[in-house]
Amino acid sequence: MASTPDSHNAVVHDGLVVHDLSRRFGPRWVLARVGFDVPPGDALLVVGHNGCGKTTLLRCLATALKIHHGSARFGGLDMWENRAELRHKVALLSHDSHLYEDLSARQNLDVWAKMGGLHKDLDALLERVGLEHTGKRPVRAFSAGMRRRLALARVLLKDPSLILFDEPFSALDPAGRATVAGVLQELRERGATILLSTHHHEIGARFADQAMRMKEGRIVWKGPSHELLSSGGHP
Amino acid sequence: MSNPDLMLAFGAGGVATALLAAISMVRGGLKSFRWEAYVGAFGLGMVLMGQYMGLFVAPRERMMGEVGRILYVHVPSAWLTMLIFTFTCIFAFAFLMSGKRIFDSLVESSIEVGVIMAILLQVTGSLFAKPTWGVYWDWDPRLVSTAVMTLSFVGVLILRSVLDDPDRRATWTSVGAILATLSMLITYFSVRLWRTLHQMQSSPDSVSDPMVVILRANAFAFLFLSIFFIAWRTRIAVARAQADEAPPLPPEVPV
Amino acid sequence: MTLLKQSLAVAYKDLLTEWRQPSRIAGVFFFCFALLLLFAFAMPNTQMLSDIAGGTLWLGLLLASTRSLDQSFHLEMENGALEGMVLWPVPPLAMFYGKALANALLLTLVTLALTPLVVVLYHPVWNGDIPTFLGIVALGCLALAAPGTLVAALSVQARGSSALLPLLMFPLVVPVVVAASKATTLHLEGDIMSQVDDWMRLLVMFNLAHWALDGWLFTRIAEDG
Amino acid sequence: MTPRAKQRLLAVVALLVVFGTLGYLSTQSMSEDLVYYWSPTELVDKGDAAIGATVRLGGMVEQESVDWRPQEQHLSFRITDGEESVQVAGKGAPPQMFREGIGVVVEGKMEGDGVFHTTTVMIKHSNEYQPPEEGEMPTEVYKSLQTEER
Repeated sequence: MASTPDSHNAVVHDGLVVHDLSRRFGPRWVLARVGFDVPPGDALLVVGHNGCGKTTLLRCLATALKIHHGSARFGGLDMWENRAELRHKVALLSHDSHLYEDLSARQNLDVWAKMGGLHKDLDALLERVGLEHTGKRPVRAFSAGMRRRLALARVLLKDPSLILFDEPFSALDPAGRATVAGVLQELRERGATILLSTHHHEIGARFADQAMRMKEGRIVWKGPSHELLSSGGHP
Repeated sequence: MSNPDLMLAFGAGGVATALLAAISMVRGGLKSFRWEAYVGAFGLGMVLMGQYMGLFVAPRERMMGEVGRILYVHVPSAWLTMLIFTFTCIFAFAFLMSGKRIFDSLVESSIEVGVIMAILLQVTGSLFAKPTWGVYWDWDPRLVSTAVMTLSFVGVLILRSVLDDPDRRATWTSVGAILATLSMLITYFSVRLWRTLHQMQSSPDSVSDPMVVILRANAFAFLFLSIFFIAWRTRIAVARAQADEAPPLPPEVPV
Repeated sequence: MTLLKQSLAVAYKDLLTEWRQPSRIAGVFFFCFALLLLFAFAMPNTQMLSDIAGGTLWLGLLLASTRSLDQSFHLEMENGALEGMVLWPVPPLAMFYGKALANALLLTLVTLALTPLVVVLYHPVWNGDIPTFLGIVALGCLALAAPGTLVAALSVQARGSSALLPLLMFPLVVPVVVAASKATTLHLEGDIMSQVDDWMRLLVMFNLAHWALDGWLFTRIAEDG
Repeated sequence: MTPRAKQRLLAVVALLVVFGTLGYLSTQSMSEDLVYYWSPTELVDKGDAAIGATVRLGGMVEQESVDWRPQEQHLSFRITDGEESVQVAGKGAPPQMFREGIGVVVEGKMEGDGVFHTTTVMIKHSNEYQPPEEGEMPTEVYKSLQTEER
């Protein structure tokens, strides 16, 4: 797992292989030479303070941002070159909920399913995230936790094989956290590759065996996640 | 300088030189050779001579009197505006198809020079129109489409100025430039339909008319000056783009 | 075929959003209504009102369209849904054609709602027939929607967007305003020289050029990472 | 198809449609067929049916019929095709080349008072002039003005 800069060519698997990935905004490199890999079906926990580049990393891997240097491959495909194809397989759950405020929970799922040409049992999905009783209420009237759950349901529409979770546990009550944790567990069992960035080390470490810590756009530590726990998040 | 054939050969030679130089600029060569300075000096000389001839040598126009001399600024600026914006559109397409940064710089500089030309065109046009037509403005297709064109390209410049990200700025400027060109063309046809017959007849006249020669001299002078300004402005744009470019990546550190 | 389906899905989404929050489109309607009232004060006499009825309808609609186009993209920006669509992935062409179609439909709706008001307020001569009138309205609204959607997509993502949209859009749609007003006025007065056909042909051509080119241009804006 | 090839194809298709449209528009707005106008005879034949509708009327400006009052910005003249003639009234200055005996096309409405009220006076090249060249240049316009004065 802990690949040295020289050994990246040796990593051959169909999971996520990131090598020397860098991204700048204007003249500032917010990600510099990030390299790691996640075998298919594995999960990786990313921790770090706000502004350390976690979100940018996830957005690069979600093909929302162009990679300025280095590469990221998933399933053997270059993420930026083959973005049209990979976007079907990759899902990002971010601060932006990607929801329409005027539509109800079910309508949101419905329009996203239609736009993607996806067929899913929407009621079952709503039930899975505990939103089956919201009826016709528009998302505008939802609490932050309800929005997060609906955003999660939206991501589940797609059956992604790589999921990027950006702070999925923030702004949630314990019940909400349990729902998200349950979905995470389910996705892992289904064989999805997961990248999870969170401040909640304890919950995150339950799903991911491996972890890495970022600081100022770089990886400063990589190792098994239990080391992260035993050191109180600061190995 | 009174022989039109000589003028033409002169002009064609200048255009060919400028084109060759522009191609070499796009290909990244001749970095240190400031060829546009020579084109500019040449243009400056020609414009001084051309305007002198227009103001003092050319016969006084009978109907419009001395006012008619504005023609030697107005007509060349009209030709050059069209030529420059045509090239803007070509550069914009080239950028969208190739993604090469040099084309973005060319789009930027040619829009700026084109807008200046268009403003010159309209100011001289109004000054020309007042004594001849009796009004500063008329709803003629040429006037309306020129105004619309100027507005569209000014809009593109403003759009460009509010964008921070260089990649986005480049793409959007090109998109705007193509839209502006299209709008200018369709506007011309629609206003023509609106005022179909508003044009005046021409009569076959001798080409050796001294006015034609002076007009041509001025047109080439404007052309060379425009090439100079665009090339110069492009150099500035390229230098700015390089300054915006990424600093070197920080070195690797072992984890 | 999937492109068509996805475009329709995007259009459906936009129309559903408007349906769920009808106050927005009503706002556009009343904005236009207020403009029609104000235009009347600028006219020296009432005879003139009936002469310019067709023109004011389109001018009011043009001004109102900047509001509805702006809104249609603000909804996408609220929770980053525009990026969500790109990553979903909804092809940029489907995004453009879907949104443009929805915008055209909404504009047509506003125009049809305004027409009776124009008739009541401006007393235009009405010698035209309804199908031709509807044809002019549909062509004009489609022609406003295509470049309008593209320009709204540009302006909403830039700083100072509220001023940018009209600045970029108005020069683009000068031919639409000329052709649609001319066609409407001539048709209402009774087009005994059949000049309306030429204006409608111009609208068709404008639509063809913009619906073809703007889709491609939109893919270029949506593709920058 | 690779995304790049798809992009290129899309651009080519879009450009073809645009060029086709512009080409068509240019031939359309240049062609003479499109310039519909009625002669005074045709307008008079229509009688009351023509009243209130915007039409284009073409013909020669009748000799000694022009009355231009600059203070009131009022222009009136008669248009004739040799058989019938129609009284025309307009506001604003006539075009520079306007004179008696020249071909004009006016756009406007026949009112109930039997006067054609125009908003637009356009000079039409009559037969004694050659038609303009395609892509007529301002220079030539200038020259023609000059020749006329001689």
